[in-house]
Amino acid sequence: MSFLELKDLRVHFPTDDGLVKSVDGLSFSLERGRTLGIVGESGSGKSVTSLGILGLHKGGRAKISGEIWLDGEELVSASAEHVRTLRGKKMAMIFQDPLSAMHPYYTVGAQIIEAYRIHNKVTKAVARKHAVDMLGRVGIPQPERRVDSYPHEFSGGMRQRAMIAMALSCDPELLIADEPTTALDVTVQAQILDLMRDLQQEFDSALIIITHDLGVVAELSDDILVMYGGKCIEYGTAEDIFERPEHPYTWGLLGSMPRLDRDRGDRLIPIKGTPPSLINIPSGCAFHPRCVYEDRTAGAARTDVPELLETEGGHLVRCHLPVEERRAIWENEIKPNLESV
Amino acid sequence: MTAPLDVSGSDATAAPDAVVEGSPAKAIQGRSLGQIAWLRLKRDKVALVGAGVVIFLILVAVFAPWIVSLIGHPPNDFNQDLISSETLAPKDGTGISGEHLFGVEPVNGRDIFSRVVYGARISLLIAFLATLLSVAIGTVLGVVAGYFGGWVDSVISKTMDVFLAFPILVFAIALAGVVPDDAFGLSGDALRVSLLVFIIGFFNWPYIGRIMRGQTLSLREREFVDAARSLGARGPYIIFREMLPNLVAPMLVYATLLIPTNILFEAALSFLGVGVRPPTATWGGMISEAVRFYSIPHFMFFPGMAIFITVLAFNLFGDGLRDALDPRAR
Amino acid sequence: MSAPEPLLSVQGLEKHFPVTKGLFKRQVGAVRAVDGLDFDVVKGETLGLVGESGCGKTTTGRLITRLLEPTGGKIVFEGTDISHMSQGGLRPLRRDMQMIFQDPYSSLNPRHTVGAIVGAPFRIQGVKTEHGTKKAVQDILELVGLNPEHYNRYPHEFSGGQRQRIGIARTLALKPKLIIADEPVSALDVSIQAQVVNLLEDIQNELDLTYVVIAHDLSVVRHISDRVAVMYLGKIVEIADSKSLYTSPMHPYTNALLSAVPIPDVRRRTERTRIRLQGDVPSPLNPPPACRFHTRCWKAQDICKQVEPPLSELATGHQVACHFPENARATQDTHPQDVVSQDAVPAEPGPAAD
Amino acid sequence: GGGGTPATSQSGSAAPDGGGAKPEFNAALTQVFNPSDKKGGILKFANAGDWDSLDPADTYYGYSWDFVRLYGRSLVMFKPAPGKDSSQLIPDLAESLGEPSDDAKTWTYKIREGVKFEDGTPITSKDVKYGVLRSLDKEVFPDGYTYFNDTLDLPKGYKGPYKSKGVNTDSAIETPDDRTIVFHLKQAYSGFDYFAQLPATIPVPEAKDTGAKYQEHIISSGPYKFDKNEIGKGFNLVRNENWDPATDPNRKALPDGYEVTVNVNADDIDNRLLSGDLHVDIAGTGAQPATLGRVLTDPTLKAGTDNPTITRLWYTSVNGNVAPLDNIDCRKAVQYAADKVAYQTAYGGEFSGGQIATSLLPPGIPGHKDINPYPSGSDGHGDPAKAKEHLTACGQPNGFETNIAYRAERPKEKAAAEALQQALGKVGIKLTLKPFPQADYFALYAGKPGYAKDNKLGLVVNGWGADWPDGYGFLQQIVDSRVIRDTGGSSNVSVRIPDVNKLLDQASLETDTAKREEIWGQIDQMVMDNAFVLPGLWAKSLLIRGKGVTNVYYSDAFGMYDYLNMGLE
Amino acid sequence: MVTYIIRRLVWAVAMLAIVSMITFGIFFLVPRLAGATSESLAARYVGRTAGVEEVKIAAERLGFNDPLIVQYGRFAKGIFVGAEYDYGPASEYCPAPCLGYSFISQLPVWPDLVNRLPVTFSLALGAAVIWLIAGVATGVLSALRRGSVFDRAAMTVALAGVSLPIFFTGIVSLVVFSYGRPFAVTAPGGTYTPFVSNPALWAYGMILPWITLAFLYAAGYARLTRSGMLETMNEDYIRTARAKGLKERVVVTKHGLRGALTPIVTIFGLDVGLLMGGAVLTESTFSLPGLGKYAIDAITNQDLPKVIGVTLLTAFFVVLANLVVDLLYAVVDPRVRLA
Ligand SMILES: Nc1ncnc2c1ncn2[C@@H]1O[C@H](COP(=O)(O)OP(=O)(O)OP(=O)(O)O)[C@@H](O)[C@H]1O
Ligand SMILES: Nc1ncnc2c1ncn2[C@@H]1O[C@H](COP(=O)(O)OP(=O)(O)OP(=O)(O)O)[C@@H](O)[C@H]1O
Ligand SMILES: [Mg+2]
Ligand SMILES: [Mg+2]
Ligand code: NI
Repeated sequence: MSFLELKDLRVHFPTDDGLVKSVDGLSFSLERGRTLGIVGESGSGKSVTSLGILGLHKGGRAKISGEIWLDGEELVSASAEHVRTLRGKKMAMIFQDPLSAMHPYYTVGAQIIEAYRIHNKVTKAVARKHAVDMLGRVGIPQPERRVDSYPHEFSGGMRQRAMIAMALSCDPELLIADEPTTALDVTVQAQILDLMRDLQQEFDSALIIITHDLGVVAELSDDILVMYGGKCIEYGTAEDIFERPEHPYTWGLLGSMPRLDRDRGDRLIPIKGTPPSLINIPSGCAFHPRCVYEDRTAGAARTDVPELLETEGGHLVRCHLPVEERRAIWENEIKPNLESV
Repeated sequence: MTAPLDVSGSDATAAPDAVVEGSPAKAIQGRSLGQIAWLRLKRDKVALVGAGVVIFLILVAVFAPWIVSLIGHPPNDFNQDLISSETLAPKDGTGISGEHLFGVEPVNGRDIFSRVVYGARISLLIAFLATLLSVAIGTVLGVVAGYFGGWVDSVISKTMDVFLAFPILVFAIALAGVVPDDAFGLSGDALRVSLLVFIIGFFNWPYIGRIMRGQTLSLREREFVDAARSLGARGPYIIFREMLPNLVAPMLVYATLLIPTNILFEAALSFLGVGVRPPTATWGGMISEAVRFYSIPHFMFFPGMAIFITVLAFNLFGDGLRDALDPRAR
Repeated sequence: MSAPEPLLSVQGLEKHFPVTKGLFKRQVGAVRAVDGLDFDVVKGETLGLVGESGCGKTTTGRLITRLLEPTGGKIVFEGTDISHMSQGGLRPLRRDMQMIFQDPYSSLNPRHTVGAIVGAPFRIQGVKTEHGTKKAVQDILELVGLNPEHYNRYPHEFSGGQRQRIGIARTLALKPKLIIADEPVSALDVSIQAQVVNLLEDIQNELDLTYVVIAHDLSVVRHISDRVAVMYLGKIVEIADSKSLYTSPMHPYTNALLSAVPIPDVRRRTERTRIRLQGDVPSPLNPPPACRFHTRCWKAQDICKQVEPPLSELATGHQVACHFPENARATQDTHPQDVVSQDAVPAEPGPAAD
Repeated sequence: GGGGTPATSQSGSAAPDGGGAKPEFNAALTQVFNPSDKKGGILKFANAGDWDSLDPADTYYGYSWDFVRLYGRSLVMFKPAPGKDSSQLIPDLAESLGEPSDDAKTWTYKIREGVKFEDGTPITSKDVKYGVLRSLDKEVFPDGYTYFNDTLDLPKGYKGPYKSKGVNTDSAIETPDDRTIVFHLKQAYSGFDYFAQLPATIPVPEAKDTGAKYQEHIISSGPYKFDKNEIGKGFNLVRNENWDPATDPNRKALPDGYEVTVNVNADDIDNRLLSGDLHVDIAGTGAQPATLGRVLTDPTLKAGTDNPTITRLWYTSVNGNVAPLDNIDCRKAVQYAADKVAYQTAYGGEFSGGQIATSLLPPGIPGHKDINPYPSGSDGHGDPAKAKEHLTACGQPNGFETNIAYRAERPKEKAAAEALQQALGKVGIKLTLKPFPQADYFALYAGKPGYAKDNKLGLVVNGWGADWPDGYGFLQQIVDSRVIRDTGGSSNVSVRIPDVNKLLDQASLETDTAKREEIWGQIDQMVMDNAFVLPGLWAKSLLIRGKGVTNVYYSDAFGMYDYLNMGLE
Repeated sequence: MVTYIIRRLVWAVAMLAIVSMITFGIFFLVPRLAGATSESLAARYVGRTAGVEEVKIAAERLGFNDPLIVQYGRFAKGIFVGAEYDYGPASEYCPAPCLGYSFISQLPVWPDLVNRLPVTFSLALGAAVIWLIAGVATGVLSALRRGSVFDRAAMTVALAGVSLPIFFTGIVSLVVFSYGRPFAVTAPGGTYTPFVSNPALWAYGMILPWITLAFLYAAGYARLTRSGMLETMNEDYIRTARAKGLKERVVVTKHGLRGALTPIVTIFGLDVGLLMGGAVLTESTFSLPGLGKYAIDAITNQDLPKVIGVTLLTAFFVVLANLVVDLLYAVVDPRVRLA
């Protein structure tokens, strides 16, 4: 069994307006030392998935089913208390907005020390030294001094580094980064991505990076999972997704992206419409109302939920279109448009 | 060049349907935020009960003379035949009967029911008018401070600070006490009511003012205000057309929540004997009289409950309104 | 081509926000948000303005539309100096100059219907249309790809992309000549972003518009701009036509910026070597002297700390403010990343001054 | 102040000397309840309000005059005995009652030998004189009475020892030696001993006088002295070691001390009295209405109470200065229209309110005659028909509008005003209620003729207790029109009848008691005939005897329990 | 930070000056507007027997004929350097801080206030402790068990609490626990025993007023805490704390409550400050001889110097509380420190 394995994970929220099926039957697995990128539009269930793995929905209103296996342990059925002891130590998380994700009233050091001392019975002084170490490791200059700063005294990039230091303080084996760079400037984003790559190699942990920026995914990921409406619609290695994508939604994402290596005048190829409401997920293939090829499925897309099927070498796609047709469309209609000048 | 996917012309028209899919009919007339708040409010049973009671109380206050002429006795009429001359208590303990629904007062035997009913008039009238005054002053100054900023804001904000530093109750009692019975061309209940409205309203405006200032400040940061300015809109247009509609909701909520405070304030002043002059019935005044007859509990009970229920109803309604207008607060 | 009369000309534009302290609002310093900008915008073109957060892009946009009063410099629109014109005097000019805002949620008044929002320019400017305002508004809604029947709907009933379309419709109402767009797509999802970008391009062609597009996303800017200006700490460090800027950037900062952008291309990721800038943008409250980039620049020499490099034209239409520009005679056909990997990259990340 | 001879309703057989009364209703009215000579203990007193002043020169409350005797000795005092006996004057600091000259214009007292202040200095006649003189300064002591100002033959323009320092006042008071003091009056006054019992004759050592501040450090001449005195909170009295029982036949001085708390919630006082936490409600005005119901319905509790009639009249002044009340028929209409039973109820009904009054003089004052010039219908609820008649005679057949003033802090007066408003409303006389602060009621509002007239205060709710149980003490301040000052402050708000003034002068010259008492009756009749006063009720109060208190008895002179000789079991 | 404190101090002093001016102005101006003259103002200080002349002299002596500004100046001067008050026979020196001199009780106001202060302090602080603990605890529990029976019950009680007039609850509690016989504990209301003389009696006498006052405030604080907690528990940093593996209890107290506490501390400071100037209704309901009762009595007796004195003292406490809260804020919230 893999280090991390999700089987048919479902996270549903009952609300006044109806049941929000934020994650609806998600399965994937991840090995130590590998990086999984999860991409998808806003509201596709990326954050809910990651919080689900950490067990942070427990005790809330969420209804969770399915299985999450982490290093041979099942977490969905495990007690909240047990999952808590794993958090921080076995698995850790980096959040998108480091300013709001850090407590404004405690120093950065105190927050790292706290994280460290939950799982390590050490004195404050030792923990503090460790915190200074960690800050240094993530590239914060003068860590002995900065350890006593408050989050608001840090710049955006430094905050995110501190956040990473906090997440890594207990050597977690699984690190989930939920949009770690979205709030940052490009130059800083590049620094952070480098840092994460280096650290992952150093710690040899499993890394899940969640983003809607395909560029970021391409930089870091070994495998990529594309989510739409709470489901995985395509999964494969980075090469699979960027070189041989098979799902129309993935094509749409690639087509929508303005690229630095493409010039003015090249028209973008957007996906029509807007992402679905998770309360009223469209029948059949959730993507069908926005899909240009929906008419080629003889109505199946409207009624039947397509299966997530392996096409080759671990490349999974959830689409009614026949494999050959998909490949043909990619090669002939889409790819030429994406190629630059 | 045109790619098969390049359908920007047509995609957009299809899009809205996806958005409104959840709503029942494809109504052309959109639902305003007010309507949405109303829908939300309709689901809040507790708030509706509060609203019901509030409306009921307003009707009671408005039709007090009519109600009293149907059931009960004039509020200031004595019924001393019901009073024991020894203990001064009603002969049968309370005097409650079909004639006197809430019984009669000790000593003079006035009908408690009609006094409570008439008390609603004073209470609600003062609370409403005072709230109106606070909201008017508070909104104008709050918006002016928030919109113009700079020294105008400084002056108004500091004024609010100063007002908030006053021991309002002491001040109100003292003021209500030093003003003689005929002043400013008014006399009797009219003078007392205006005086109380003025005092209560005037000392409460900074609360509304602060809220309005904050709201205005945050609205001013919203880009639609810049949008209007970049279209060449003038100050009044921005204040009245752009900001004010967004201020109505908080104004309404805080006004609704200020009313019960003002009812309590008025009751306190009447209780301390500086409210409307007797024999005009006020709830606070009745309680302060009833204190001397605490061994005759129904005398204190009915006006006490009247205050309680009224304030509670306004609070329930206000809370519900706030939740409905500001879903974040839920 | 003879240089056409610019539609908009910005000369030495400055905006300093005073920082006050104490009961008496003593001024103790100034945020030099914009500190001497010079550029022209020619009719029909799109100028992109890029830079990192806090470098003064938004301030520039708001200065041009005179939502802010400039501290210094000149803004000339269609030959009229509007830098210190009264709001009253500006009113008629506002028809010709419109702004698209970044946040589709805060830029539409939630209490107004779509009709009222898009009709506002007519009302504010007192413009009468042939078939009435409603017809005009519905025409514009159609133009930006919205259903005219949505006239009576409220903004909260629309998605982000649609809201942005409503915002765009509002700017188009009076058929302006110049549109300033401040991060028009940065709040939107990729798929929606593309719709809006395409829309902006379409209406530009259709209505013969001139754009100043502000963005921090270099890819978006590259996609829609004819010319691009790169800002750093309130100053323009490089301005050139899109192609030459992206293919042969001259300013080290531009270079670094370009190399930092992740490319969604797995094949290239291993080939690329990048320039990694250290640290963050310094505070505009206390900008470094002379060349503002010298604290993070790997090429910085003493002169950079003492003499401010002027913005000078080193190639046709390519101005740069640097003492040690790169690619000064670069060929046009090399790929930007290749260029970077070939000569600009130090083995170590730049020895930025700390 | 106040008191009176026992009223008809409560005359009982006096118990044999020394025999205690059984614990029953009215047990302490005419005899000593729980007599004892046991010493020791601390008596706890509480006051719902606060003293006007503890200074003998500045106090004008009956309870204060009752209490002041614990720390001050005046020349003469009322006899500490139950009921009617208490009206008798006996010498206190003086060896005997005053010796009048033949024309009753000069009164001489001799001070006892061996009396000392708390600091051990002997008390001389100069100290008594000084005490009286200082009380004349009404700017420093605004609360007090003006009997000495009005009657002593003072040098012209004399303003008391503070302002008229060094002025020779021998024309008014002479002190030929340290023990003798002689008072010279402007006019003959046969009842001067009543003046001599006033607290103003309590000696004050000039050296220790601090004017208005003296009340903080009073030098005791009685059996107790001040220990701790916090104005507004309370004070303690402890034994005065320099008080010699041999010089004082009247005081038992049983407890070791007194603890007095002021500004206590009135209902709380009643409850604590009933529970035994507290011994005396010092104000002596009776139980609160809430307690009333409780006490009267519970036989055991009722047995612990007394219900005397006191020499106090609750009434309403009818102000002839305000049209149309300048017309006697309009005034009479008011008299007839008034609902006397409601008036009585407003003050607490039969037991704690009092008995319906038909004229001014309470039954306990000598000279009282049973007259009822304006019968209030058959049931006491007023006679609207008669009232209408008089309204027509007055030219206001449909009634008229006027205002009624009352003291805002007094709920009973408010109730009375409301009762009148109700009753008069039935004949078309529309009253508007005008509450005024008690503190300024007479000084600024109702008692200030100009204000009252301008503000149409046609009716003024009022009340008066005799300063001492005698016609002069009861009537003079409320019927003599010469006490009315333009600057306000007098209790007489409405009675301006020259013939009444004449009768008063006549009475004070009259040395024959019977004739004098006859005159009081005439005055009463005359005021009633002119309808300037609407009598409400002659007050009664329901007093609660403290638990475990010895020597409890009702004093007619003070209209409450006598505090002088109480002790603890 | 130092400049910040100085700035706040300067403003606090300025505010007191303004408040005193307004108070003084209103109490001396409003009666005049309503028709009072120097003489009628003086009349209440000279007793019942004074003649026209005496009143005139008194008005002159009391300075009622001077322009308002002069009168205020005298008053303000008294606060700093003390004042000489001529009350007739002699004059009394009223040492600084002289908050006026009552010509009715012939006493300077300040010692009176100082005298009453312990009562008000006892009441306010005792009640504050109770309500803070009860209110915050209830609010936190309610927020954590949102929607539970406990939550609903607590919030119902809290809503009732803020909807009941305090004089009514006070009287009812007096009747039930003190006056009335059903639960007679004999009068713990209305008796103030100084703490130093007998702490047990002190507490015993204060129990009912404390509880009555605390009930009202606790209700408000419970509501406030609950909504504050609900808001902070939705903050990102709470999620971070959980992601670290912290125990829920620690998450709630150390992270959640800490974040929610700031506004509560602010309001708490202001409430206590206002109460220090006298809980008018509670004190008069329970006849506690504190500042509030003092104010009421002064108003009843139209003793303006006392009214002004107590108003100013209250304002002083509010301003002080404001100041303390602001400074505390800077301590509690590191983000403010830079300001
Ligand atoms: N506690 C909750 N209760 C109800 N609905 C929820 C809750 N948490 C998340 N959702 C819903 O679940 C859906 C998925 O949310 P999620 O945060 O996972 O999206 P995401 O993919 O991370 O999007 P983004 O890119 O904007 O972060 C959203 O529609 C959201 O509204
Ligand atoms: N009203 C203001 N008062 C003071 N400083 C301001 C004001 N507006 C902007 N600034 C400062 O001016 C600088 C430039 O701000 P501006 O908003 O123009 O940056 P930007 O390039 O648009 O950044 P972003 O990409 O984050 O939108 C920033 O440091 C900002 O803090
Ligand atoms: Mg997310
Ligand atoms: Mg910006
Ligand atoms: Ni094309």
